Amino acid sequence: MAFISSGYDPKEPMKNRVTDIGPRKYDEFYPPVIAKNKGKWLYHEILEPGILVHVAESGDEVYTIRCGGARLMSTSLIREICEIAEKHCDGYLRFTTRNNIEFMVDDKGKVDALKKDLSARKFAGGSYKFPIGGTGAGITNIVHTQGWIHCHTPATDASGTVKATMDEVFSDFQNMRLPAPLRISMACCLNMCGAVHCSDIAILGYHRKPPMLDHEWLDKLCEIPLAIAACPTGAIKPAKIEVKGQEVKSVAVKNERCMFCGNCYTMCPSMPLSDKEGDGIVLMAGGKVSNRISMPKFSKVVVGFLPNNTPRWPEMTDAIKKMVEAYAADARKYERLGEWAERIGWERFFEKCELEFTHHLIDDFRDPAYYTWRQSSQFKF
Amino acid sequence: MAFISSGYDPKEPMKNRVTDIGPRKYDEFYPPVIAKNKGKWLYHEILEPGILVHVAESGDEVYTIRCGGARLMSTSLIREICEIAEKHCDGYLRFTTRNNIEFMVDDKGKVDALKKDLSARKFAGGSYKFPIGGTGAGITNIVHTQGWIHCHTPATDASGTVKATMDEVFSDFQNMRLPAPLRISMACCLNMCGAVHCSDIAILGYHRKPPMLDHEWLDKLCEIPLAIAACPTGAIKPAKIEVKGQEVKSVAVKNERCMFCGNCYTMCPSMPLSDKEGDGIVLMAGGKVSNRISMPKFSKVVVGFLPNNTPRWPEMTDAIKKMVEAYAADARKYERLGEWAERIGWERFFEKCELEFTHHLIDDFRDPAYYTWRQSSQFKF
Amino acid sequence: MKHATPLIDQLETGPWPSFVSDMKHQAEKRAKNEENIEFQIPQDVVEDLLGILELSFNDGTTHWKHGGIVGVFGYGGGVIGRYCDQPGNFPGVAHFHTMRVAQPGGKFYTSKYLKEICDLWDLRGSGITNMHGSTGDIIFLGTTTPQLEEIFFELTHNMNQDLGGSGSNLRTPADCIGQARCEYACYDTQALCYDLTQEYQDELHRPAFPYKFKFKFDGCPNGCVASIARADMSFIGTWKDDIKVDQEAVAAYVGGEFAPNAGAHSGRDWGAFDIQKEVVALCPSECIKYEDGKLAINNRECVRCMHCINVMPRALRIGDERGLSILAGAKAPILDGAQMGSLVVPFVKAEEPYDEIKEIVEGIWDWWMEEGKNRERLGELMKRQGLQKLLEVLNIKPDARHVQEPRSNPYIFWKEDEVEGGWERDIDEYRKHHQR
Amino acid sequence: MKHATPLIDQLETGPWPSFVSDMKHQAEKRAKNEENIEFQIPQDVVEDLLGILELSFNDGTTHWKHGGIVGVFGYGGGVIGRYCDQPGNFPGVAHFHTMRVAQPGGKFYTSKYLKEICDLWDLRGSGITNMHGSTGDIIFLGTTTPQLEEIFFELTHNMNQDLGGSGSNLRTPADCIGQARCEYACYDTQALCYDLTQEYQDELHRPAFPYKFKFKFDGCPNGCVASIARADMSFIGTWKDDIKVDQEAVAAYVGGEFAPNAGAHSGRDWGAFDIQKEVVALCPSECIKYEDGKLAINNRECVRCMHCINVMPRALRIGDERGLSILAGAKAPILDGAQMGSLVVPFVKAEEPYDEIKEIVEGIWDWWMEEGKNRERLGELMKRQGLQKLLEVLNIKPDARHVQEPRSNPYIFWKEDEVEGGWERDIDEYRKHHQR
Ligand code: SRM
Ligand code: SRM
Ligand code: SRM
Ligand code: SRM
Ligand code: SF4
Ligand code: SF4
Ligand code: SF4
Ligand code: SF4
Ligand code: SF4
Ligand code: SF4
Ligand code: SF4
Ligand code: SF4
Repeated sequence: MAFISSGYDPKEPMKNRVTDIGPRKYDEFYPPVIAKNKGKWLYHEILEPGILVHVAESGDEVYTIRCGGARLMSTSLIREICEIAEKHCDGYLRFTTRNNIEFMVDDKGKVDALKKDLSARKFAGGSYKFPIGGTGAGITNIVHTQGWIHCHTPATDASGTVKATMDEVFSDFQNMRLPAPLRISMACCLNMCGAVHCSDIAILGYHRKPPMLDHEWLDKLCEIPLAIAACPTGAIKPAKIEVKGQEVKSVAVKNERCMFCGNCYTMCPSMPLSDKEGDGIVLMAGGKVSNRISMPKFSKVVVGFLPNNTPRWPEMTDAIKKMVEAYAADARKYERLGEWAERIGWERFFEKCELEFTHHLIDDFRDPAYYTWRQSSQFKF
Repeated sequence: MAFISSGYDPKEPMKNRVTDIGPRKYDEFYPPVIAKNKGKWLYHEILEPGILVHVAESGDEVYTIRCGGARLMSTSLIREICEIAEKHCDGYLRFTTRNNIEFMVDDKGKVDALKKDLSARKFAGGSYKFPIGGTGAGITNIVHTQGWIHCHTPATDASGTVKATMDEVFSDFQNMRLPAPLRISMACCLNMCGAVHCSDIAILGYHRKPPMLDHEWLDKLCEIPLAIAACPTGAIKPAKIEVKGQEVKSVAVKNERCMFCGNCYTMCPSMPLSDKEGDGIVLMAGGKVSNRISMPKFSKVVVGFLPNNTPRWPEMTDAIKKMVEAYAADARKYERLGEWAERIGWERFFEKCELEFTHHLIDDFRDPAYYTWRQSSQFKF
Repeated sequence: MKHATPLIDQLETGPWPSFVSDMKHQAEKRAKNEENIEFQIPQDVVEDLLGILELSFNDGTTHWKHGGIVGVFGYGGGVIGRYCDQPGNFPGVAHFHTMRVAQPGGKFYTSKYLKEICDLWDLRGSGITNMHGSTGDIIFLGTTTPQLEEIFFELTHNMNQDLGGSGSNLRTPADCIGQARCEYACYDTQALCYDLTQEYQDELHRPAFPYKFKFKFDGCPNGCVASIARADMSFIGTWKDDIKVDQEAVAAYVGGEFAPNAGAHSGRDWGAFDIQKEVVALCPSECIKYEDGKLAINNRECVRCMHCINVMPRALRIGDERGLSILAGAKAPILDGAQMGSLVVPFVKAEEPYDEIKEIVEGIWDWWMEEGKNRERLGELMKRQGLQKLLEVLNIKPDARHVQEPRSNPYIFWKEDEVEGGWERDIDEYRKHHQR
Repeated sequence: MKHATPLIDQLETGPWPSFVSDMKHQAEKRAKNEENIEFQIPQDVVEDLLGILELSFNDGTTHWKHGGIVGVFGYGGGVIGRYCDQPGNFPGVAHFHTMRVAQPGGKFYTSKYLKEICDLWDLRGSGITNMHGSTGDIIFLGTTTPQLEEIFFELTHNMNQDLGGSGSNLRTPADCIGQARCEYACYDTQALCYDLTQEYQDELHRPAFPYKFKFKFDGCPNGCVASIARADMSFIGTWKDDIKVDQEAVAAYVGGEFAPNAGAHSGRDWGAFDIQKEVVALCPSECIKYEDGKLAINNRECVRCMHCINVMPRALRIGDERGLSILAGAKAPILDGAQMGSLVVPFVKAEEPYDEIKEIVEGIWDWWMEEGKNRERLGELMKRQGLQKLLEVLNIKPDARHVQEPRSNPYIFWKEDEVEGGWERDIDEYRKHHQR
């Protein structure tokens, strides 16, 4: 089709150029009830899963209906969201920090129609478009990353693992039976876009094979010193290699020192790691971000590896389900998953979740590893 | 005086040689009541500070009187101990793991005379020879090291700091008013003979000046590679130096990288550190060894430096006294000093103990340092 | 559909919204093109995207290559280049760059704005987005190089909208909903987020840093934007004075009139609310008493963890002397292990024009730009040079609040000027009193 | 006195036993020599020792030099050489070596034995000792080189007594008093300590290790010999079955008949014993209940911390299925920071001839001697190669009890044989599906 110019003139890029204007200002988009009562909210209540009311000093109320969403979203779906917002909410809406969609109305009377409308909408394949839930002591949306849909370093898919998991724990998205909120997060490689390292349960893509070396191209496509410097364990050394009778500059990798972080590949496309059998999932658990009761905690590795059994990763969802159920059955009210594991002891955590403890879960990375070993005669048989 | 031979013949060292016989066997030295009831003790009671009774299944009892002792001890004093043991205890006695002396009798009737005898004995200077105490929730003897009396690396004296401290906290040696046992330990350099790193309060000798370099002698008296390898921070490099017009092999020290550990001096006598103004005391607190309630803990540095103000180290004893009193006043029954500090928060610890927090107390040694910083918005104003 | 996708089709089942259904619907819509859009990139882009995803589901590897340098003139960020490694089979996604569109504070939108966004993106891109990226931006997922400047021009000229960050820049700052709809907010997260974003537009668009840098703004210690886990600087609301207590409302909770924790636990019968067990006993600093029907908080000992307030929002309210704590250095695990933010400024007021806060931001940047190595995050520099170094640079008096516990190793690196008599000594003088 | 000692004289005052008074008395006694001993080292040795100590109190530095290699024939340890750096002013201590005399288990003595020791040391040394050294030995403090063999000869021939360890050897093992006089002991610390000491005499006397190595034996988790802080291998007694409860005695505690914690807190009025507060609430695993006058322990959850037993020794007793836990790697801070022992063997029975325990000891040594660098402690090797390596070497199945918490970084060093398909891959094959 024909090229449509926006008005931009490549020959004079600076002409009329507008830069550094930043995002749109937040208050342009506030619904009136928010604009009016900002900073003057008195309290809130979760009326049912996914439905909140906030009450202001003025007596005003705002009702929020929170819906799950696959954050990988087409413009068609966004247009449908806009249509709903226009129909019920004067055209206002927001997204949460965990990629849920929030529709707000200023009157209790408007809630039911909105609720009914949202619940009725389904995709052709049968899944909900706008499942209501994600509040309180339940499981909300999974924050995640790109995976096979866009990134060059993933060890698994993001949207796929998330869909598989959310289907499995869906009832907890629409319920609040857990002892506390349970946050699941997903990152498709160690770069951990999304910082899943402080999540109740974290799904992490992980490689297990050292990089392949595309010697013929390495020096042409990469800055060898940068590739060498990228390796946190110093596993990469410069090397001269014979390729098709010609000596070329390249690198050698000491495979036993490799921890498969992929940082070299980020710096050098001639060192790919990806592999069907090598790549898969690490599960972590027990992290949290809030300062509530206990301080924030890092997640701990609880399953060293699970294969990429597409399209549904059954081993992964099974292990997650076990954790969720053991936690639901055993933890105390208000107790986050990590607080529970620490209270009962990690030896009991593995037992109750029916997960196997393997040597891979013992920290051996640098000096701090030592502090995770058990320096006490206190333990449970 | 004339040389008296033991029978050893330096020309034939192997003649009649007896080796590898180990220590005397423990049961040769058990008092009869111990030998009889070993492994069959039912319970014990602390009758008064320093006096314990243990009751056996057989109904037998053993009464123990524990006395403090400077572990730096002359044969005269040991002979006096023997004399007491013979007079009251059939010649049996023992030492505790913290260098106290224990006299045991098998009959309550024998306790009073022994007690009176011990309490009456004093040194010429007026101090007790055998103060009774050191049990229960009080302060017992200070385990310590050699200091200026024998070692080549100390940054302070051991027996002197201990005497100064025990005089100051003496009433707590003879009382059990504290919330839990409070263990003070002393080590005269970072080698920490005695492992003071897990003590309620630790007195530690510390240098603060990098080694001097005796270039003229260095290569003659030391193995330069060993000296270089000894440095944990890699501060030492080989160097050629001109001394009196002659080039000699020696080393250079990057002073800013030095943490004054003295390990180089251990390996090389031509790198002395000791200095009147540089050397002094670090105080640590909050460690413990027992697995009771909480797991063992490392002590933390709470005073970065105090000078060697001989003969009584008043700044040091003052800081110790403040900690003891704040702890006594504020901690709960059974709570060790470190448990208390953690419960109230270290910010309160410094406040209540009237100690100043300085930048020196923030960990900056290697990766684990990071985990000691505050990764939370939880703190007290 | 151009490609058979039996594996990912399986992801159309199940209750959770299916991105596959959504994309297939989008692909169909593009194919039909009922609105007669003059698509500026291949019409079958979504079909090829589905196809390449199916391929990955089959062979367990990604089919995207490194980006190369693409972007808009004068900016060092906002665009992530991307090419597929099977352009022959999937020409629609041969070039498939993303653009990061800076989201508004609190992620509030009008449908008007969003539809403009959709119009632009249907015309010039794949029509697929991430709502939102992990940092917070709207992600335009997939377009070709020639479209980048066109999109930027339309965004800035027609929509008053800029790109977000990428590269060794300040990244798009993000905030929790805060005062807009939350009674716990201790400062106006949106106002501060916006102010700093505007103040530092240059840092956001032109790479001058050793590596990426992120700001996140949590209105209170509940941490709803997870700043402590994923921002080089986390701004976490807090207060200094007393929690406000409404004893009547406390009684209403105790009496069962109000649901504890605003009803967050209503999916199970946890029994009657037990204020002793659920509030008093769980306070981490044990500073709450409930006696004779009255709740008393020893505020001096409170660590502002939010628990009691979360449980009884109608009875307890944050204090009035409000501000925020600044923590620094959070980051993902590469290279040395993940870090959470470490407390640097226990308390600062958040009042326009935020000069005190900007001074801290700039102090941190000056240090990091001076001392940071290439690709060294602030947290890594802090690890390498020490928290006390940062405090020194910022002229902040170190304080026990900066640490969870004091050091347990005594390896203090004294400086020469801290030690009486300095370090220079004369070995010959020493030897007079200490023979070899 | 030969030297004026005004500074240290000040340490004669105060209630605590004065080592200065003791040494001055000893100096006088030697000077008088009423028993006409033919002192084999200078008669005024103690006077010079006091003099040199006064010098250090004055100038704030030590006056002792490195040792050099002195010892007894065939042994690589047991003697620490020492020379003073002012031999002119203090000739009595010009040579001033220490000898380490291995202490008996539990440090029980008869006066007969101690007097023999004193006789020997008055004749051939300074008459000054450490009772005891930090490792546990009796320390003979100060003699000359020619006396070393003489003392050794007399010890071994006349006193059936050997030297202790020093150097890169097994060091003199030490134990708590244990079953000899303690109701908490879960195994016979003296028996095991003695057995291993005798078994490993060669390792104790002849340096074959990378560095020093220490055993310590605690009869129970109270840790009275502090093994977890200062032994390369700590043997800590524990049990597997149930704590034995005598409900009548519990009632006696509750009723105030028995003093809690055996009277250890009697120096203050802590009020009446509150079993709920003092026992139930303090149990770290919250596994105790006290209801209707009965104490119930959920033993499966007990972590055997000893607290409840310590508080009520007449009511609670350790279980019957006894043994010990082995922890490895404790050490002082040089070089890398102090370490406590890490759990390696959760439970092993302590029954003669202790074969299972010896197998573990030897497995550890084999590994350390193979892999340890010069002057690398076991704990440092464990840090360098990882706990799982040690477990692998010992053929111990890793178990969640080995860790306080699982790793929080995901940096797992997979081995090639653990990964399906191995590591070798063909880049050309890969490029068929992934173009450059
Ligand atoms: C909407 C949202 C903020 C936003 O700007 O978008 C939000 C909104 C609220 N949060 Fe949150 N939180 C939001 C993400 C978070 C996050 C971030 C995350 O998960 O990535 C956290 C940190 C989680 C963690 O610790 O790992 C978070 C930890 C909390 C907590 C502490 C919970 C705890 O037990 O530790 C509270 C307090 C509570 O639940 O009572 C809280 C409380 C609240 C309240 C009750 C605040 C209020 O008075 O309005 C809001 C409704 C809670 C609910 O949904 O049950 N919010 N909240 C986010 C909704 C995400 C979603 O779609 O599910
Ligand atoms: C005699 C001695 C063992 C020996 O082989 O010599 C010993 C003997 C007893 N200890 Fe101990 N402990 C001895 C050093 C230790 C040490 C080691 C140390 O301090 O270096 C510890 C570890 C301290 C630490 O954690 O830092 C130690 C931690 C305990 C504990 C745990 C205390 C706590 O609150 O954490 C108990 C239990 C108790 O006190 O109820 C205990 C209990 C006992 C009992 C009650 C055991 C018994 O039933 O006989 C003994 C009398 C206690 C008393 O004196 O109050 N013993 N005890 C040691 C006396 C040292 C001294 O002269 O003062
Ligand atoms: C798009 C996004 C993921 C997503 O699906 O949402 C993303 C995508 C990428 N991130 Fe990220 N990061 C994204 C948020 C994050 C976050 C989360 C956050 O900002 O809150 C983190 C963790 C927090 C942090 O900054 O530490 C994150 C930590 C990384 C890292 C590791 C940095 C580190 O210091 O450890 C890398 C590696 C790098 O920089 O080379 C990385 C690198 C990348 C690259 C550019 C891959 C690369 O190596 O060049 C990814 C491009 C993917 C693609 O082609 O689409 N990304 N990245 C997120 C940005 C969207 C947005 O602007 O809203
Ligand atoms: C005599 C004694 C101190 C005392 O006054 O009691 C002692 C004295 C010395 N120790 Fe020690 N250590 C003594 C128990 C300890 C202990 C405590 C223990 O064994 O329970 C430790 C801490 C535990 C440990 O082993 O880690 C200890 C950790 C050290 C270290 C640091 C080792 C490390 O790995 O961190 C050194 C440095 C070295 O080996 O070079 C050291 C070195 C030394 C040297 C040999 C000095 C040297 O660098 O050559 C000291 C000789 C002093 C002298 O001239 O008298 N000493 N040393 C203790 C031995 C007496 C005995 O046999 O009973
Ligand atoms: S986590 Fe890794 S693979 Fe996933 S989007 Fe981020 S950089 Fe790409
Ligand atoms: S994957 Fe990571 S550890 Fe392995 S060689 Fe590359 S940079 Fe080094
Ligand atoms: S602590 Fe240091 S100075 Fe003191 S005896 Fe041990 S090695 Fe010597
Ligand atoms: S004192 Fe320690 S840190 Fe300083 S140079 Fe010597 S070995 Fe290195
Ligand atoms: S962080 Fe605090 S202020 Fe912000 S939305 Fe969450 S609860 Fe409200
Ligand atoms: S906010 Fe937290 S610390 Fe403060 S009183 Fe409430 S529960 Fe306690
Ligand atoms: S460690 Fe245990 S067994 Fe040994 S003396 Fe102490 S309390 Fe008794
Ligand atoms: S020994 Fe400790 S853990 Fe076990 S029941 Fe008693 S107090 Fe609880």
